[in-house]
Amino acid sequence: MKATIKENRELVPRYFTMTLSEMGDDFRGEPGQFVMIRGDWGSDPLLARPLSICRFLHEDGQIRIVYRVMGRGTRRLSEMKAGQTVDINGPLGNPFPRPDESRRVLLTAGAIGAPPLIALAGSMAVSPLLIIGGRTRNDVVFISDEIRELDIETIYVTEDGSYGQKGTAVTELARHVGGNDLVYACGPNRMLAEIARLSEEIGFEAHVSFEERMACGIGVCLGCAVRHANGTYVHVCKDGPVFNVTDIDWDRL
Amino acid sequence: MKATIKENRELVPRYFTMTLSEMGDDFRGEPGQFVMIRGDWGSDPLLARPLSICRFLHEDGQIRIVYRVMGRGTRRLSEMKAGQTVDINGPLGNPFPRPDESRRVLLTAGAIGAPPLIALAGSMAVSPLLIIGGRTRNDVVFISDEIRELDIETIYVTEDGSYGQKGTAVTELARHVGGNDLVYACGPNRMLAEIARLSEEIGFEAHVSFEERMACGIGVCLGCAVRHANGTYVHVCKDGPVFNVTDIDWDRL
Amino acid sequence: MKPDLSVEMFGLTFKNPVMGASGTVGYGIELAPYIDLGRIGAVVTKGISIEPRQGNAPPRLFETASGLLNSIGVQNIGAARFIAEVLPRLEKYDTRIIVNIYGESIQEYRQAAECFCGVEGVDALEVNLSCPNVDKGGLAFGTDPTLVQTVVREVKEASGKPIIAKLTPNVTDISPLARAARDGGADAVSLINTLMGMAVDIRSRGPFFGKVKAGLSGPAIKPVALRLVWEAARELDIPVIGVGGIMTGEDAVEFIMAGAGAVQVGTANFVDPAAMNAVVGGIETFMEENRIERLADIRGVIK
Amino acid sequence: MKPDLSVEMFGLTFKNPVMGASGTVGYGIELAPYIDLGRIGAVVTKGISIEPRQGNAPPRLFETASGLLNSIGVQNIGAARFIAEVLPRLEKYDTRIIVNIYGESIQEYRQAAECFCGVEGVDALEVNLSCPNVDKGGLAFGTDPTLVQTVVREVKEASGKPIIAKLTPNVTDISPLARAARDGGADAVSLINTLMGMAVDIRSRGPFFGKVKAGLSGPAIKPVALRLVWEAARELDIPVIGVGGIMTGEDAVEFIMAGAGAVQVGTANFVDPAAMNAVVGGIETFMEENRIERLADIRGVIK
Ligand SMILES: Cc1cc2nc3c(=O)[nH]c(=O)nc-3n(C[C@H](O)[C@H](O)[C@H](O)COP(=O)(O)OP(=O)(O)OC[C@H]3O[C@@H](n4cnc5c(N)ncnc54)[C@H](O)[C@@H]3O)c2cc1C
Ligand SMILES: Cc1cc2nc3c(=O)[nH]c(=O)nc-3n(C[C@H](O)[C@H](O)[C@H](O)COP(=O)(O)OP(=O)(O)OC[C@H]3O[C@@H](n4cnc5c(N)ncnc54)[C@H](O)[C@@H]3O)c2cc1C
Ligand SMILES: Cc1cc2nc3c(=O)[nH]c(=O)nc-3n(C[C@H](O)[C@H](O)[C@H](O)COP(=O)(O)O)c2cc1C
Ligand SMILES: Cc1cc2nc3c(=O)[nH]c(=O)nc-3n(C[C@H](O)[C@H](O)[C@H](O)COP(=O)(O)O)c2cc1C
Ligand code: FES
Ligand code: FES
Repeated sequence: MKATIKENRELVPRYFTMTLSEMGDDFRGEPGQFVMIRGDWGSDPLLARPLSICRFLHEDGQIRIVYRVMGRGTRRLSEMKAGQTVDINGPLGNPFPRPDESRRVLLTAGAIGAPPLIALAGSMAVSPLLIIGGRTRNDVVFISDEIRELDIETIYVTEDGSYGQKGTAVTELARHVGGNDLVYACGPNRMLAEIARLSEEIGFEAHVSFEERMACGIGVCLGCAVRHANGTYVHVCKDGPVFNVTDIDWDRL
Repeated sequence: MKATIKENRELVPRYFTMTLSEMGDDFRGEPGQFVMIRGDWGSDPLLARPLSICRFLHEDGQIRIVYRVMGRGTRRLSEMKAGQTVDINGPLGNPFPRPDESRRVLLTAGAIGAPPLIALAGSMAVSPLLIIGGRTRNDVVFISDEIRELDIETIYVTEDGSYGQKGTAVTELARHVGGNDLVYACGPNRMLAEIARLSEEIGFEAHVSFEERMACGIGVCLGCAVRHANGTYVHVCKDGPVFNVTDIDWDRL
Repeated sequence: MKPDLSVEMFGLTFKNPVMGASGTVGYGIELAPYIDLGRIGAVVTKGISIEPRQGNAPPRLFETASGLLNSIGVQNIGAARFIAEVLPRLEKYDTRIIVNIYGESIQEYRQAAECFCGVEGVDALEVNLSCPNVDKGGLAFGTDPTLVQTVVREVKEASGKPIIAKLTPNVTDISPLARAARDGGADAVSLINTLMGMAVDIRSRGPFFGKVKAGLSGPAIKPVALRLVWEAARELDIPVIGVGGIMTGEDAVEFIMAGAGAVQVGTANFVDPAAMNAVVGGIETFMEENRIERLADIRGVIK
Repeated sequence: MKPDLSVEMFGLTFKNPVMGASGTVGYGIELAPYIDLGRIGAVVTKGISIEPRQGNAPPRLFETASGLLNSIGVQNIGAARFIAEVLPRLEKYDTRIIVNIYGESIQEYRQAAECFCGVEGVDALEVNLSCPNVDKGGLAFGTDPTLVQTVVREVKEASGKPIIAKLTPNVTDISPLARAARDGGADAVSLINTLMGMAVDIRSRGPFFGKVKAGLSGPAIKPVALRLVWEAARELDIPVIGVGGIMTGEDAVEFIMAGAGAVQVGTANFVDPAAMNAVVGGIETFMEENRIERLADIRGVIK
């Protein structure tokens, strides 16, 4: 599917927001789902890149993604201009299970893990508590506009204390979470593994959005394997990217 | 060498003009020379592309190139925006021999062959006669701005008669050229071969700028070979791109 | 007049020469939401072994310049489950079904092939000869002419199906191997499987993949694939199916001119799940524009 | 502290492990306007034969996805003119000079090597073993262990110089060939030469190159080159020089971790004539950032 770039803008150094229009009327999707995205740029890089949907701007038939420049693909994306088109495949993957809003919901983001959680917060009637952690200021404030727009209650945490609390998202989560809470998280796998441990300790239910390199995004290459707690491989693009923390074999990542 | 794109603009469909600044003070060059140019776009396409210098805007330390979108490389170039940088190697190759302006000078361009001839005309005290031919209107008018700016006496020729005379650059040249004239030409090799034949017939001196695929542009790959009339191979990037028509073995192109 | 894209091979008619390459279309059905399976010549399934296989530990993918390294390790649900659970759904589509089989000994190949003996709906078997021969220290079967001939003969006997021998490109000379496949009774050969490559993780100072080596596919390998298809096609009188880096209809035409009877599209399916539609359309357009009525008019024009 | 990039091989010290690959730096001097030749480890000349050679008819180049096909055909001015006209100019630069030699029979290799016997300024010979063996129907010397061993022994004897055997990647198994080179007395092996590929011109419906097949180089082949370097390095106790698709210092580090004693930069010189400077600088930066004092600390860390 072709989509047109409506806006592509640097938020803070390395972090970009891209709004895509003309997604087609049948483009639905739910928080936690992602798209495979690629510009029309020859065969290097070859593969599309998975990026979470951060906002569904349904009224306008648009979506927004927020991304950090990591390597070749995201850099190329960052160079694209409004008016150019990209190839989009999506929405893909399983969304976050709808939160039972009678429980307290805590969202925990590690830096660029925030986008799918923003989508989730945007779909909820009551604002959840979002904890966003990162190394330094830019790794947490890049998403502030969305947070303000959706009026999400947020705790900012940075490792160097340059913004918000000093610490990590997980230490902050540990301070707030209770056994009956519902936790959603996205961030580096290391962080997710800590949340899994915490969840076992404290007993809260946690759903995490997992990252793994992808080639196809649709379950045909079998490349995005991750070991399930039951010993088999599951595939992040098709069986995930959202998993219950109890589904993953965290010791063998 | 890095150069900054000052302007990159479509002239008529598929034909673009690009002005490059910050070429460095030591960037000199003469009509007929070219640059190898490449954007910062991963490894597909891999090689830089040879493009003739169309204008030396010495006052501003700038050069201008004019190009037609043919394939991957030129398309990629055409997508670049002012402010972005490109890698430039040049000026490369041998320039046109300085015209003896006591003789009548005729420049013959086949469509996108015009740029180096524009550079040549711009360096002359007396305007030469430029014959520019192409299939249809856009293939000749793309360069009109430069022609007007430099006030070059020009005959436009199109095969379909949509602009200027109906015919080809070579038939038009044949109508005007005399044995004592000096001809400079650039265009498809087929056209250059016709000029070589005409030159033999009528006896005029002709220098042509030759096109061959290039990898390095500096004589290290030996890829741009063309057969010299003496039976050896010469290399377009180093021994050319400008050759006297008598230097080339036109029968074995 | 619409050009005729149909292809006859081993007594079967294929709508067009475009097939989904093994390992890149899942079991075939996964692409149904993206393309009309009825518009492609055939699907070739992921490699199927007698018993289910888990595949290799992640990471399994590494992107290279215009290419992809994979170390999937033939993860599959095994022949029995494929026949019981997948085949009935796949058969509903109007396309040919080719099952790619995998084994690590002659015995395993034979048994895998036997599973499909008499199984309706399976039009042919493609034998992956790049599998490591565990009896011989892991060198691929496809590197030894005697083994190639034996494996092909055994699977043909055991299955009673047309056999496509999928050759490995990691050899000094493809000719004796192509001949061996034919002599073993292959009805066609397909090539190329992935080139053997490797990636290094300079941060961890180790190999990127657990198994160190991995298979390279994608546009990067197309020139090598074309050369091998050309060499094999000159050698053989049975059809050669060209695979390797095909992204567009023009790429497919190149393989056909080099001698391919049909083509398979692999990595391109990852880049764009509708790639095979585009390849079929591209071949059609090329034929129309160049007034080519049937593929035989351009097949193998490069001598 | 500045990291130490120097490399010892066959009794010579190289300033750093970065060399210009044969056929991509001309005779070396051509790059002098672009890089400080004194900052690279060595230049390897274009393949030189006894007599001058014209090379192949154009076209000679075809760009592929992240790669380049070439069919130059070892155009060169011959050993005598090289020694008389080029070497004196090249010797002025403070870098090692390695002459790549070319032959189509054992006799020709021997004679080409003899030309450099006692020629000062030539530090070593690199024997291109991808040359077609005209006595054996054109298959490359480098595909036959016996021939590899013989050629290496002959050129070593004839030249009295250190010999680098440049192996071809177009083989089933590099190990016996690497061993054959060593057994013939090679002081090092370099690999890979180009992969054999091909291009089709669908407009003219013919092969793009007059000789149909051509050699593939560039980033596209890097994964294959890394794999072969790793395989050869595990097999040998003499240095392995890694070549194939190196564009950056990090690429070079990958080869060194895979076991390369030194590296050569080829096609990258076309893309950017200052590429070798960047590669040397990139290795240095990597070593600094990772506190690696000498290359031996990372060489061959991948077992
Ligand atoms: C389901 C899913 C959703 C995602 N959502 C977002 C999002 O909303 N915003 C965002 O910025 N990123 C997101 N990512 C991560 C994003 O896909 C990668 O950062 C991107 O693919 C990197 O591509 P690149 O070409 O820029 O980097 P590359 O050149 O491919 O790699 C650069 C570096 O990043 C590392 N890397 C590459 N891919 C991954 C990966 N999948 N996981 C972890 N490390 C990787 C590499 O090891 C390398 O060190 C998501 C990933 C997945 C799987
Ligand atoms: C010395 C020199 C000066 C040149 N000056 C100019 C100039 O001022 N303006 C301009 O527009 N072009 C000029 N060219 C031609 C230009 O270099 C090519 O059009 C360009 O390299 C094509 O690159 P691409 O990636 O767009 O096309 P590709 O994808 O590489 O090829 C597209 C098509 O163009 C053909 N093609 C590619 N390269 C060449 C070539 N060198 N000669 C002939 N056909 C080719 C191919 O066969 C193919 O059909 C010059 C070439 C040379 C050698
Ligand atoms: C992820 C992946 C998995 C593959 N699995 C198989 C397989 O199971 N059996 C097989 O014969 N080939 C397998 N292949 C090889 C492809 O079928 C094909 O031969 C190769 O990728 C070259 O084609 P391409 O460049 O179009 O991808 C696989 C390739 C990829 C990329
Ligand atoms: C245009 C060209 C000419 C070459 N000529 C030779 C040669 O004469 N002798 C040789 O041994 N290798 C030759 N090579 C091979 C290179 O030295 C190198 O092994 C190969 O290109 C892979 O490295 P790369 O990917 O960095 O280019 C040539 C390569 C190219 C691209
Ligand atoms: S990315 Fe291909 S199966 Fe998940
Ligand atoms: S382009 Fe390399 S020698 Fe001319």
